[in-house]
Order: sequence, then structure tokens, then C-alpha cells
Amino acid sequence: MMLSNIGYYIKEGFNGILRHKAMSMAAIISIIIALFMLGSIIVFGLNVSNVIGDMESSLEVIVFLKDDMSDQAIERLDGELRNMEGIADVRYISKADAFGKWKEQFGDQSDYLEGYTAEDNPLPRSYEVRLKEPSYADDVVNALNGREGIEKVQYNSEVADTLNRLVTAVRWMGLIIVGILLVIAVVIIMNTVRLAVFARRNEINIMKYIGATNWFIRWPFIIEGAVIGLTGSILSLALLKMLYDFAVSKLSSILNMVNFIPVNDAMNIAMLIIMVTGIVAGIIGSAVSIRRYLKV
Amino acid sequence: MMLSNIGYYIKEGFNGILRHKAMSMAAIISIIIALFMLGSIIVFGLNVSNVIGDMESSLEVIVFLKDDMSDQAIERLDGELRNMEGIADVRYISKADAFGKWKEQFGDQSDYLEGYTAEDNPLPRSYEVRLKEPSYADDVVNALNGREGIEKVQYNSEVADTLNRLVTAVRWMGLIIVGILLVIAVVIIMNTVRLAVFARRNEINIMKYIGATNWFIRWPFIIEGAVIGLTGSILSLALLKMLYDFAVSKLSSILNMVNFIPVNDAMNIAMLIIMVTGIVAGIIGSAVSIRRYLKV
Amino acid sequence: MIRLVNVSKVYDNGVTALSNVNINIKAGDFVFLVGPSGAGKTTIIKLLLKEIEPTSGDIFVNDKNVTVLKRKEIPYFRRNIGVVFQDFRLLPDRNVYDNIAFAMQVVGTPSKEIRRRVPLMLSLVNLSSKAYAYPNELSGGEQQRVVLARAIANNPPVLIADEPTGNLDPDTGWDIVNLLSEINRRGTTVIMATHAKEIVDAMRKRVIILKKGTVISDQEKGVYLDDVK
Amino acid sequence: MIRLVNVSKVYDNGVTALSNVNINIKAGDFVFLVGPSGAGKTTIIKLLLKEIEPTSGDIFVNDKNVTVLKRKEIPYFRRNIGVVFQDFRLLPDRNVYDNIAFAMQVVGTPSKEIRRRVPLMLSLVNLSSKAYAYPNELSGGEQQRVVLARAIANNPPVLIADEPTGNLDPDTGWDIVNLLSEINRRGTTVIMATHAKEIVDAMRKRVIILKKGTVISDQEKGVYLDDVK
Ligand SMILES: Nc1ncnc2c1ncn2[C@@H]1O[C@H](COP(=O)(O)OP(=O)(O)OP(=O)(O)O)[C@@H](O)[C@H]1O
Ligand SMILES: Nc1ncnc2c1ncn2[C@@H]1O[C@H](COP(=O)(O)OP(=O)(O)OP(=O)(O)O)[C@@H](O)[C@H]1O
Ligand SMILES: [Mg+2]
Ligand SMILES: [Mg+2]
Repeated sequence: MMLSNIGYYIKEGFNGILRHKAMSMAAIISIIIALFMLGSIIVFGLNVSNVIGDMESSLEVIVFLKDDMSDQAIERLDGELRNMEGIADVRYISKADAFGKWKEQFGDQSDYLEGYTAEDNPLPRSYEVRLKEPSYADDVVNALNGREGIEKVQYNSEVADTLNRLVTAVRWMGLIIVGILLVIAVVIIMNTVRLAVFARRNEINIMKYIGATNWFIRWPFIIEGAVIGLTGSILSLALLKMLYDFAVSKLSSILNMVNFIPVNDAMNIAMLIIMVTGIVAGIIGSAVSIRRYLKV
Repeated sequence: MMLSNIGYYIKEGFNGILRHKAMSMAAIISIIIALFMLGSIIVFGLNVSNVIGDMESSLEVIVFLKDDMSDQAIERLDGELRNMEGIADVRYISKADAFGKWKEQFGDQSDYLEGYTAEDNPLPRSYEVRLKEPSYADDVVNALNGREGIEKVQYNSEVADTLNRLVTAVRWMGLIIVGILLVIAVVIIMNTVRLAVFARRNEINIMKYIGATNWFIRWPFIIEGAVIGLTGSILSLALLKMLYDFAVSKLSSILNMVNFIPVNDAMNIAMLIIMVTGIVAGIIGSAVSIRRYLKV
Repeated sequence: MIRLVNVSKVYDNGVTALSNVNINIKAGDFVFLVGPSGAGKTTIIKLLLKEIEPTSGDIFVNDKNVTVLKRKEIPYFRRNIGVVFQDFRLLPDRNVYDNIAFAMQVVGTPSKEIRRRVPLMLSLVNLSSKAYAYPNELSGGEQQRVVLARAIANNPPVLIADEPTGNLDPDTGWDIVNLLSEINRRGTTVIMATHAKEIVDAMRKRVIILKKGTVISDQEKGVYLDDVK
Repeated sequence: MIRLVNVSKVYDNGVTALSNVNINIKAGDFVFLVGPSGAGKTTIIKLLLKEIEPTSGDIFVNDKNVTVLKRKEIPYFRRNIGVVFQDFRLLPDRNVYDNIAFAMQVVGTPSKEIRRRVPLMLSLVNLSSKAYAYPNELSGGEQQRVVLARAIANNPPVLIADEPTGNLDPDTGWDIVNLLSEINRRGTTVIMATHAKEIVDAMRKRVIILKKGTVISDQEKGVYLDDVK
């Protein structure tokens, strides 16, 4: 790349787009579509893993205390729990709390607690321990199980396992789908650029016949590809943001348990992937597809 | 369309594909991609609504019977339940069944049932009623509530409502996404055909100058578009089937609670949409895009 | 047969290619259209084909006013006129045989007739050996002759040739002119735009001389005037 | 300067375009390449440009063996040769000015120099008024002259013109030949493939006559032989 020619290359790159407006439009539309889909699945995937994350972190280890455990022992346990690795949050449930919860949950249906008061009842005191991640569960449960003063450590490992497997599945599927869509986006973009270059094959030939080097011909095409890729990716981002905003506003009333990722957070992650894909695919697409026409 | 020319049009349509192999390939690849995505989302949507359907139908109305209800009355109720509209299945839970379930669920954790036997315990007899659809729940609950001998009718209407709203949301989102992807598929296909026609604009011009009518020029292009669309849709169906088979075989071990739709059922529905989209978009794409070059 | 009445043509970029041209050509005429480069010869031919529209004036071919022709009628109208285009316009993805056959398919010729006639046309322009060559496999002169074969394939009542000998050696050029002359004798009206002074001078046919978009001379049995430039 | 040694060319479709051609052209020569349509003139020019490869034989330009040129060297090699292509090969999406400027940009000419020289070239071929017209807005002869202007823009040591007067009236044709002659006088080697008998006969330069792919005559101060066909 002769430095003196940079100005010419850039000018020609933009000229190429302007001279073939219909073709450039077609290319940009294809790129918008390809990248929009890529972005959609990324944003969708981020939300799904967010939801599962919420569900996971709501899974708790419950530590039931023996009625005869002393207050000091409880205090010690409390301190230990709060320092334990992998524990996000610890909540103490007194007998009164437990009584309240029971009433709330079963109401009149059960006469089990009839005659008991909030202060004096057969329900055990307990700790509700929220984990940072389900993978800490085994350690925590093992550390507490059978300890003095502890009646029973309860952890719904079945649900946790399912969630865990779900998380793995979703991550893998997400990666695979993003991978596939990435390939699709690149193929669509390269395909489009290929047809655009094909339509200009004579032009390329003529340049070769009057002594232009391959790079002299290639640079404007590459810049053209990059500009088209950039334009397409910016437009697809704008579209994605618009539709995501809209979808969140519509869906958050229906799916009220879902905690949507704020639009900007979701965008930041999608942005990089989309822009890089768009530009790189545009560049590679144009560089690769003029190759066969340069061989004269 | 002169009938005598049909042979020529068909021959020329196929010739067009063979003469421009690279271009036809590019078009077919684009179509495969567009239709593959369309098919994926259809198959995915079918599975999601299937899963939700399963979840919904597992929601039950539980009818707790008073201990003093006579066997005849129960028999009458039984008959009535089985004939009631919207009820899919009725299961009677005797005191012994209830006892077993309780033990199973709580095990040693609770000493509530200590001292009781399977035959003699404070747990009520009940009916577990599976509904055909959650929408019948209100009718069923109202018909039974307050009836003689019935202690309480329990139905988790909160979960049901959520599922109901989820089903609505999924259906709408599915329709919208399929709609968007349909548009995307059509745009990609038309875009591709447009570029392919653009690359052959001189050819079209020349034909016009030597006296060819618009339809004489158009037919081979339309047939070409249809053949490319058909080829692309068949290939994308093959790809979809392959990947779906693979995904089901991989995922059904991880997501063991999900009941995947058998591959052929899923395909049948996707097939029609994909084929029609592919062919129609191919035809319209080529018919529309040659228009501007015919105006000479 | 062919009449241009007060025809002017100003192209979109402001170039005046023809101004107030009047030409009247009778059926069966043989007319040379000459004049320096850029005089407007090709412009007249494009107007006759309704490839472009005149800025003002009327054009009649076969007593039909070309300027008011409906879009649907254009293809049928064009079939009356065989044209040798200056820039050839062969279909690049069909071989010589198919290029000529295509022109006949366009007018609905039965394929049996096409199979009979195409080789005939090719031998007329001395290209039988190139039937299966593609346009980009032909020399300039060979392409020019294919275009001629295509132009006469349908036996059109009018034949327009724009520089049909431009890429031909004098001998082959004469063969072509003799062919046109023969076709003209059988009743076809022939209009030939050319720079071939020798040919024009020797043929002694009607010569219309254009210069900067105006007719400066129109003579029966004329010659190529050297000093028109 | 330019040497063809036992050069033969058989195209992929089996057509023998050249068989055993030997030509030797010294620096500063002015050579006419003549012969009937399809004789192989354009084939020789394409060989000199390495647009196609010879089936056998060697080709030397500037004492470089063209047949063994590396792919990377081809563009630099081609810059030594200005070519007027028979089929023009103008960039359709650039106007006349930009077409000529492009040829100069290719060799890295500073833009100041380009701005100075392009109008000069255009006035040489008498096309100053068409600087901003696009190729499809030009008449055949005008396009031909643009190609010539482009070919001489970089002052190449060798100038090859394939039928540079094919679409020109005799007067304009002579202007072009006189221009080539002037360029030749200043030291450029000129090879001109042509069918213009009058011009060849009047110039009395070296004439190489090809027929069916073989050199049948090569004379200093030669003439166009009519009976070669
Ligand atoms: N499409 C166009 N747009 C603008 N100007 C045009 C167009 N076509 C031709 N011209 C101009 O109109 C004038 C006449 O062109 P025309 O092609 O009719 O010339 P011609 O007599 O055929 O010349 P030649 O012998 O060189 O082929 C020329 O000056 C040309 O530049
Ligand atoms: N790409 C090609 N493939 C096959 N055959 C070709 C190709 N190019 C040219 N030919 C054949 O080679 C022979 C010589 O062609 P060439 O173009 O060299 O002739 P020419 O002397 O330039 O003729 P003209 O005066 O008509 O331009 C012709 O018979 C032609 O059909
Ligand atoms: Mg002309
Ligand atoms: Mg030639």
C-alpha cells in the first residue's frame, strides 16, 4: 500500500458506494439483516441466562437448628456462616418467623399448629443461606451437616441440578447458536459482496489490463466493504435497540417475573460483536471475492 | 405466455442457472440460510409451546373431601367429575395414598403424622383432576366449590395464570418472530436475486433491443428463480432435519423433562412454510427485479 | 417508409446530437449515412429503434409514428428492423448459434425453421466454423459478422447497419456490402452508417451526410465528401 | 525491443490463432499489422500484454521474456505498453477525465501532474468538450479516441493500437494516425493493427501481413496487399 495513495483509496472506496447505489443498498440490507439476527440472539441469550441466574440464586440452603442450641452457639454459627466461602447472604429465621411463614403458607388447611403461639411452637429455628453459585452447595452442606446443634441441612439439590444442567445447556446452545449465526452473518455478507464484485468484474479486468497492481484495485474495494459493513452494523444496532426497547416495554408487563437486562448493558455486549463482524466480513468478503478477477 | 414457448422457457430457465453457476450458488446459499433460520425458529417455537402445554396439563385441581362423606356420595361425585366438560383425567386419592405421599414428601422432617397409620390419619381423601386446558379451571372450581361433602377445592391459579400469560406471550412472540424472519427470508432472497439480475442487466437490455417481449424475457428468469428457491428450500429442510435430529439426541439427555416433538411432526409444519416461501420469494424476486431493466 | 420530420435530440447532459433533421427514405432504398465522428449517425439509428426519444419532431417507420408507440408495442415494432449495432450487443453467455437462434425464437419461429435457417445465415457471413464459439472467443470482425447474421435472420423489411465494416479488412468489408446490396435487391430497405469512403464512392447509392447534428447534403448516387469536416 | 520467436497459439476451444510466428521489432519502429478478419492480429497484441499465454514459443518485450514473467511483475510490465484496445475497455462508471486520470493514478503520478496532463491528452484527441461525459454517452469514434488518449497518457515506450481508426471517419482517422506518427517520431515504438488500406498505403511504413495465423509478408515501406485473402 503506497502511502501516497491512501487518499485515492479512501475517495475511491466511497465513490464505489455512491456509483453503485442500488448494489450498495442491497449489500447494506443484507448486512443489517444478518447482524440484526446475530444481535437478537445475543440479547435473547443474555436475558435467558439472566433469568436462570435469578432462579439459581433464589435457591437456598436451609439450616434447621436444634431447639436446644444455645444462643452463643447460634451466634458462633452465624459468624462462621457469614465468613464461609460461596455464601452470598444469610438470614436467621426465629421460631416466630417460622410460625408466621407456616400460617401464611398453609392457612386454615392444616390444624397442625392449632393451640401453639408464635413464641412457643414445634417449628425449628433456621438459617436461610443464599449461595453465590449453586456449585458451592456441596461444600456448604458438607461443612454444616452433622455439626453440633444442627438438626438438618436442607438443600433442594434436584432443582439445583436441573438448573445447573439447564444453565450448561443454555450456555452451550447459546454459544452454538451465536456461532452458527456468526457464520451465517459472515456468509450472507460475503455472499452479497461477492455478487456486488461479480457485477463489477469487467471493471476489475480493465484495471488489470492497464497495469494496476492487485492492491491498487483491492484497496478501494476493501474500504468499500468496510464502510458498507460499518454502515450495516450501525443500522442493525439501531434497529436492535429500538426493537429491544419496544419488546421490553411490552413484555415486562406480561412476564413480570422476568428481570430484563437494561437496554444499554445488553447493547454493549452485542455492539462489539456486531461491529467487528460487520466490518471484518465486509473487508474479507470484498478482498476474497475480487481475487479470482484479479488473475489476469 | 405463448404456449408454444413453454419448452423454451423451461430450458432457458435451467440454462440460466447452469450458465451462471457461481451466481446461482450464491443465491442458493442465501436462500438456504434464510429458510434455515425460519425453519429453526418454527421448530423451536413448536417445542416451547409443547413444553408449556405439558406444564399446563400437569396443573391439577385438587378436590379435598370431608371425612364424613359417604361412599355413595363419593361414587356420585366420581361419575359427575368424569362427565364434566374440560376434564381430562380424574384420580382418586384415598387416605392411605395421601399418607404415602406425605411420608414420601416430608419423610422424617415432620413428626406431624407420628403415631398415625396409613388407614387412620388426619389427611383428607381427595380427587386429583387434570384439566384439558387451564381455561376450564374456573368452571370446574365453581361447580365443585361449596358442594356437599367437599371440604375445599384447591387450584394453583397463580401458576396457571402465569403459564397462561406465558403461553400467550410465547405464541405472540413466536408469530412475530416467524413474521419477522419470513420478511427477512423474503428480503434476503429478493436481494440476492436482485443482485443476480443486476449482474445480467446487459443481457436483458440486449434482448429488448432485438424485439423480445417483456414476458419472453421474464419467464426464464422466473423459472430460474423458482428452481433456485425450490433447491434452496429443499436443502435448508435437509439441513434443518439433520441438525434437529442431532440437537434432540444431544439435548434430550440434558433436558430430560422436555418432551421433544418428533422430527417428522416438526418438519411437516416447517416444510410447507419453507417451501412456499422459498419458491414464491424466488419467483417474485426475479420478476420484480428485472422490471427496471425491461423499460427500454 | 421511414421519415424523420424536424427531429432534434438533446441528450440529458445537454449535448445537442441532432437539430432539426428531415429525412425521407422510401421502401426499397439503399442509403448511406455518413459524417464525421459524433455527427449523430448512431443517434438517428437509436431514434428509429425507439431506444431513445427525440427531444422534438416526429419519426415514422412503416407509417407508424414511433414517438407515440405504446410500451407494449415496442418489441413487435422492433422486429421489423434488423440492426447491426456499432457496439455489437451479442449475448455473452450464448454461443454464436444460440445468439442468432435467440433472435428467431423471439419472434416465435418454430424450432425446425430455426435449425434450418441459422446455418444458412452463418454461411452467408462466412462463419460456419464458429457456430459454437462464444462472443468473447471471436475476433472483432467475426463478432461484427455475427451481428449482421442476427440482423438478417428474420428477413426484416428494414435493415439498419451501424458501421458494419468498421472491424473488417477491405475484402471482407466488400463481401458484407455486397450481401447488403443483394438483400436490398430482394426488397429490404437498407440504411448503412459508415466511414468507408471507398465503399460509399464505389456504390453510388443515396448518401446522406450529417455534420454536427444537421443534414448538410442528401444526394442520390452520391459520394463521400472529404471536406465536410 | 519486441520479439516473437516461433510463437503459436491454440485457444482452449481448439482454434489455432497463430502458428509459428516470428516477428522482430526494433525500438522506435512504426509497424502496421494487417490481415483479414480473424488472422490473429488481436491475438498477437494480447500475447504481448500477457493477457493470454502462447501455446509455444517465446515473447520478448524490452528484452524481458514475457512468458516467464511472475504474476507480481505483470502490472509493472504492462505499464510500459500503452494499448488502444479494439473493444475499448473504458471504465463505464467513470467519466472521460477520470478514465484517463485512472491510468495515470495507477502508475503513481502525482495528482498535480494528472490535473495538468489529462486536459492536454484530451485536446490532442480533440475531445476537450467531452471531459465529463461517461463512456456510454460517447459516440463510437469518441470512445475510440478516449482509449487512445489513455494509452498515451503515461508516455509509454511502446504503443500498441488495435484498429484505432475503425470507428472514425477518414479525416479524423488521419488525425489519429498523424498523432501516432508524431509520437513515434519522439521515440515511441508503435504497433498498429488496422484494416485501413488507404492509410497503410500512404504511410509507407513497415507492414506485417498475417493470414490464418502465419506471417505471409513483412516489408519495410510496405503496402496493404489486396489479394491476401
Ligand atoms: N447517451 C448519450 N448521452 C449524452 N450524449 C451522447 C449520448 N450518446 C451520444 N452522445 C453525443 O451525441 C453526439 C452524437 O453521437 P452519435 O453516437 O450519434 O455519433 P455518431 O455519428 O454515431 O459518431 P461515430 O461515427 O463516432 O459513431 C456525440 O457528440 C456524442 O458525444
Ligand atoms: N478467446 C478465444 N477463444 C477461442 N478462439 C479465439 C479467441 N479469441 C480469438 N479467437 C479466434 O482466433 C482467431 C484470431 O482472432 P484475432 O482476434 O486474433 O483476429 P484478428 O486478426 O484480430 O481479427 P479482426 O480483424 O477481426 O479483429 C479467430 O479465428 C478467432 O475466432
Ligand atoms: Mg456511431
Ligand atoms: Mg482483432
